[in-house]
Amino acid sequence: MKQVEKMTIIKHRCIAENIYELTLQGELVQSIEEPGQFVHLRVDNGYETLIRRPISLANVNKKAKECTLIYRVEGEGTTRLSLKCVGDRVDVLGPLGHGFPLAAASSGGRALLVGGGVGVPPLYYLSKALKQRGIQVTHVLGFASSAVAFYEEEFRALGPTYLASVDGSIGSQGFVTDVIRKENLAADVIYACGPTPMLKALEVSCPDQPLYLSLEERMACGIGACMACVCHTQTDPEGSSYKKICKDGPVFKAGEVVLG
Amino acid sequence: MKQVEKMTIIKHRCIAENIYELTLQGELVQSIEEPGQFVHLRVDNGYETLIRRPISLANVNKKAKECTLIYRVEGEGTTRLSLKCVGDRVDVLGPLGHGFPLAAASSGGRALLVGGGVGVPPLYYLSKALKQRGIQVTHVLGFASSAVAFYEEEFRALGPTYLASVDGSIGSQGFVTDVIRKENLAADVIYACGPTPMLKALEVSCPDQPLYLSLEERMACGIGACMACVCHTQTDPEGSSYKKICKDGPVFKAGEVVLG
Amino acid sequence: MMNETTEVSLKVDLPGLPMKNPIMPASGCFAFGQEYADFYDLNQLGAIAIKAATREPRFGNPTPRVAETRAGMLNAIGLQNPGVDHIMAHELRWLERYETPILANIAGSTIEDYLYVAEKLSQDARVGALELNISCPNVKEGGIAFGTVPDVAASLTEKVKAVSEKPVYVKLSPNIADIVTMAKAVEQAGADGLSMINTLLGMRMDIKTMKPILANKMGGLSGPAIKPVAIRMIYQVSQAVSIPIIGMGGIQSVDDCLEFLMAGASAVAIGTANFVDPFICPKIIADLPQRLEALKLSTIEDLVGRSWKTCVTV
Amino acid sequence: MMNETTEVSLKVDLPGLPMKNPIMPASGCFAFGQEYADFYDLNQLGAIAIKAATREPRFGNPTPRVAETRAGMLNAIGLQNPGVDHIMAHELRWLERYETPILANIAGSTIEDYLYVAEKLSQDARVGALELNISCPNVKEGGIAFGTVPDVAASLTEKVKAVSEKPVYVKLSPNIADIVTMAKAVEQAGADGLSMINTLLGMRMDIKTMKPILANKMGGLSGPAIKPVAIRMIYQVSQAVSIPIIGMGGIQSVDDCLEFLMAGASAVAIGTANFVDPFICPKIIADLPQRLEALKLSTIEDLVGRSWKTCVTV
Ligand SMILES: Cc1cc2nc3c(=O)[nH]c(=O)nc-3n(C[C@H](O)[C@H](O)[C@H](O)COP(=O)(O)OP(=O)(O)OC[C@H]3O[C@@H](n4cnc5c(N)ncnc54)[C@H](O)[C@@H]3O)c2cc1C
Ligand SMILES: Cc1cc2nc3c(=O)[nH]c(=O)nc-3n(C[C@H](O)[C@H](O)[C@H](O)COP(=O)(O)OP(=O)(O)OC[C@H]3O[C@@H](n4cnc5c(N)ncnc54)[C@H](O)[C@@H]3O)c2cc1C
Ligand SMILES: Cc1cc2nc3c(=O)[nH]c(=O)nc-3n(C[C@H](O)[C@H](O)[C@H](O)COP(=O)(O)O)c2cc1C
Ligand SMILES: Cc1cc2nc3c(=O)[nH]c(=O)nc-3n(C[C@H](O)[C@H](O)[C@H](O)COP(=O)(O)O)c2cc1C
Ligand code: FES
Ligand code: FES
Repeated sequence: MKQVEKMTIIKHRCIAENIYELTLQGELVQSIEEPGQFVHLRVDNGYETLIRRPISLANVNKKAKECTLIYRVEGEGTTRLSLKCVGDRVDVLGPLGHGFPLAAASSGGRALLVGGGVGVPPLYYLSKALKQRGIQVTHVLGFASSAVAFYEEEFRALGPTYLASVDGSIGSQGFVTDVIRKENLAADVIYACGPTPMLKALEVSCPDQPLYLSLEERMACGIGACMACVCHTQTDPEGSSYKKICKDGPVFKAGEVVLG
Repeated sequence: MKQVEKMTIIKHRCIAENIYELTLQGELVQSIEEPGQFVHLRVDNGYETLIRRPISLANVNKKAKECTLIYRVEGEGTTRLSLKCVGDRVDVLGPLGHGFPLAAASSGGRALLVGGGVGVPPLYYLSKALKQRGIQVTHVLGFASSAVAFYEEEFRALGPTYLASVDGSIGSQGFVTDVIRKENLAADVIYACGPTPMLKALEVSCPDQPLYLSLEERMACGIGACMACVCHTQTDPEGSSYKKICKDGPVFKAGEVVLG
Repeated sequence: MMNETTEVSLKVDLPGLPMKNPIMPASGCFAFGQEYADFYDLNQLGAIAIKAATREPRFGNPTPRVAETRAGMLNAIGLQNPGVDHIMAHELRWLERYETPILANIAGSTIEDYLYVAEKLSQDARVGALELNISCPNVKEGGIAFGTVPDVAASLTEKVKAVSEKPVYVKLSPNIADIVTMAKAVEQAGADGLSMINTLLGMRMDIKTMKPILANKMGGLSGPAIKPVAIRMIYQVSQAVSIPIIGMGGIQSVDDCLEFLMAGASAVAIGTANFVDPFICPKIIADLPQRLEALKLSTIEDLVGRSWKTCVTV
Repeated sequence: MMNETTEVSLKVDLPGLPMKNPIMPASGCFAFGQEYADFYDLNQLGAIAIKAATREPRFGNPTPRVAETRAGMLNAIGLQNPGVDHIMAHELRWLERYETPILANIAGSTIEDYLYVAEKLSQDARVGALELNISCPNVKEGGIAFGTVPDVAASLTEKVKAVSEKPVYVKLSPNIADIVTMAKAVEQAGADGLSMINTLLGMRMDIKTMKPILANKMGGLSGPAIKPVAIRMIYQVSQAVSIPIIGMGGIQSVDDCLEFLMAGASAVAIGTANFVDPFICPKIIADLPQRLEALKLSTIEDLVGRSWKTCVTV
């Protein structure tokens, strides 16, 4: 059940240039169903940031009632969020949306997790959940540069991890799809989250495996009521059928919806 | 010279029902010229309380670079202000306006200070300044009830102090003018700050002594640029001549301007 | 003075909408209720204004469709909805489980579309009244003209009234110089009530790309930023017409709601605030009784238009 | 691409106003400069728009004249000013010590008043250009009509142009359905530039007294709340006219200022923000060069209308 809760900040630190890791504690954690879901944060009670901000769950510890978010400071909302301290409370609406289907990979099978930039965080929670189910995980993570890269060690602890960066300052120079091609990475299922061009490239270059993509769009309600975040379906790309990224997604099977 | 400074809160406490005493420290204190001046506070950087709030100086300690304000929680701005803690900073514009003319009372003379509600605070600074100049001070302070009364002891330490309250729960029941009449309080000069009806009553009931009144009006700029806070002059009550309360006042000699 | 023992009553009786309290979610900000039913019992609401229905299903505008502004937001949804037939077969069907009266918002690009949708929906027993959206700034095919030219709005109102079996509220656009003339024109044309205000037409640039943030470029401004405009228009219009007004525009708290009633609204709708706090409607409903008591009033009616009504002893 | 060694230039050359940067305080929010001269050297400003001048001295409206709203404020000053003669004899005299070009805002209740003030001020060597305030919502004698009817505004503009020896900017009201028609009408009538936007007409109730806060009841809404409306109108108008626009409405930061330029303004004016931070104008001026550099632009002109201009290589 989604709910609204003032969660308590129990850890908050900068882990790369403009990238923050935020751990929140509260009852809401119990309702989290699967990796790929997100929460919708009200940064403060002010009117500068009137609407909520969607941030993916990067890690969940139900026993401790903790969840971790990893976010990049983009604009006013995330800037204000980054100034919050341990002990402060954050108004959280969640958990929201449908995440990555764990069942798409069967035990003993191989999953490839492909992330770009701040699309990387939900893959960490996903990777942990897959591994727990006995699935072999391989990660391909793309960053703009080494300065903004994060969680390399954490991912390595779960499975083989390849890095790519636009400027070559970390991992191989190029895009995640270059790495997949070069390393000839195969898998029974691919899960991806990152910028739309990356998702599109994956759709084209990996047509054979089941592929799940987590999408982003500017949101208002986050729960399916305002119609801010819709996308066309691939069966009716010009028509009136649609999916809501906040409610039907953010994760869709490749081929289901039109990428923006 | 008026200036803008982020002053540091060094003391902040509730001294009566919804009444707070706030002590700020900063360089700006050096520029304060006289009792009756006020500062214009930006409660926070938010857009809830876009414009500044005018609050009188209730006490000034130049050596310690401290000034004290006493305010009542009225609406959103003062509510937010009341939540600030020691160590927090407040954006202050000031000192502003022209205060009570100390020279209107000569050494050895008698001054009567009449205050009502949150008009009382500036009289404390005034009383201290007068006393320092060798003037005998008598105070008549009106409050709605004992619950919202404050600084009785502080005033008594400076001179005879009479209290009046609307409900009789502290001092005599009635208005400050009743007290003045009943106690036959005379003085060489009267200084007053409080609600307009009180100031009007004083103007009528004390026509013989020099009387100085501190006025209030909703303000925007606080420095004389926006024309929000003007009042008519008594010589031209319907005409175009005017005084700005923020810049020409807030203290005026009785008979100078039309009370709103 | 109110009798000390009188119970405060929140009831508001509007044409077609017998409301147990003056609070309803605003059209387009609550879809057809299902999402909010996850949070609370919709029977708590005074009424529900459902998302605009059009003749055909509409996908609406490309994304991004929303952008944040100071104390407000812009939207350019473009009236996305599954079409009137689907709404009647599914959304209204689902809403049957609640007793809350329904205000059905309707939109169209042509007069024929409006009439088609109005006639159909007004025949639906589950609909209490129609809300004619003549003001959506995001419909390019001519919607804006309905909302800014009194004659055009009046003629549309008259035609809709002729085919409707239910009371008709006309939802006014604030993007206009003289709201009073518009309001009087639609009243004269037979409107049973007014809804005001819809969004103000606005825009934001993305500082990095140097282009508009919204794919549609312009969008409707809603939220606390527009409240003063809404209050002003309701104050003006409520003194000039005798039909009731459903007030909206930036309501975020019970005090905002009181301001609208004092200005002259008979009930209020809450839009953007639902996105900020899904519980906002029941919260405001819960806050109302004590605020009325504090003002020594016993009914909502006592508050309506208090800012301009010559004082009555209560 | 900008040459790495090129210096960023903030200069903007507008009719009658050779500005060293695109920033000026907005009329009515800076009086005649004296109060702000206590804080900084007014020569830093691109220009100064002075408070509206009328033929006779005006006291303006009763108080309270201001009220706060979410991300905005309402004012109903009522064009208080000492009259054109006093302004020329004293305020402009005082301003002589600065080189900053002066935009003289003029207002009136009748056409004759406007012409009288326009002729006088335009002959004053210290005035760079006139700004015709046709939109002040607080002047009841008819001011509003000038601002909402294109023909009336055009005819006034034409007459003012005929008596003025200086360029004339017309300051447009946002309380209108079709700003483009209005802008084109005054352009055709000879306006040398536009100032937009003036305030939106709004209102607030006092929850305790249940009455309007402002003595004048209604007032003009300014501040961040109205920025999206201003940006939208400037975006629309700048594509439809060829005269320059001085943009304003809610600017509080250098980024807000960039948004206005991208929308199509050639320079900007800052109003309400002066009350929040007396140093806001020089602060924004100081912030501009690095923001331009970050966008890889070397002149203000490069930015003007970037949101709609078909991309030019710079
Ligand atoms: C389902 C989902 C999950 C996300 N998960 C993460 C995550 O784990 N880590 C992370 O760093 N970022 C994530 N994002 C992106 C994140 O929401 C935006 O970066 C953030 O909202 C920007 O807010 P701001 O206040 O800093 O920027 P502003 O520019 O001030 O934001 C203004 C408005 O635009 C919206 N907005 C701006 N950029 C984006 C964007 N890229 N996507 C969606 N809305 C945007 C904001 O939500 C807000 O409504 C996610 C987005 C979605 C939709
Ligand atoms: C020169 C001067 C000195 C003052 N000194 C004191 C003092 O020492 N102690 C004290 O408690 N109060 C004082 N006041 C009154 C104080 O400014 C208001 O109570 C305060 O601004 C209310 O702000 P708010 O945000 O709580 O209320 P809100 O209602 O949220 O304020 C909204 C707006 O209205 C203005 N406003 C509301 N009430 C008043 C009022 N009574 N007078 C002026 N503006 C008002 C606010 O400044 C703000 O712009 C003084 C006022 C003036 C003009
Ligand atoms: C996302 C969104 C969608 C809207 N859709 C509609 C609509 O379909 N029909 C309509 O009449 N008004 C629509 N509106 C306008 C609202 O009903 C309301 O009039 C406006 O938002 C002002 O109220 P608020 O400030 O409380 O949001 C929409 C508003 C928003 C924010
Ligand atoms: C207190 C106040 C007084 C104003 N007086 C005038 C005026 O005399 N003439 C005029 O053309 N505009 C006047 N304006 C409008 C401003 O010049 C400006 O157009 C408007 O406030 C929007 O800008 P802002 O949001 O930056 O304040 C006034 C605005 C305020 C807030
Ligand atoms: S954000 Fe409202 S429907 Fe998705
Ligand atoms: S508050 Fe602006 S002139 Fe006094």
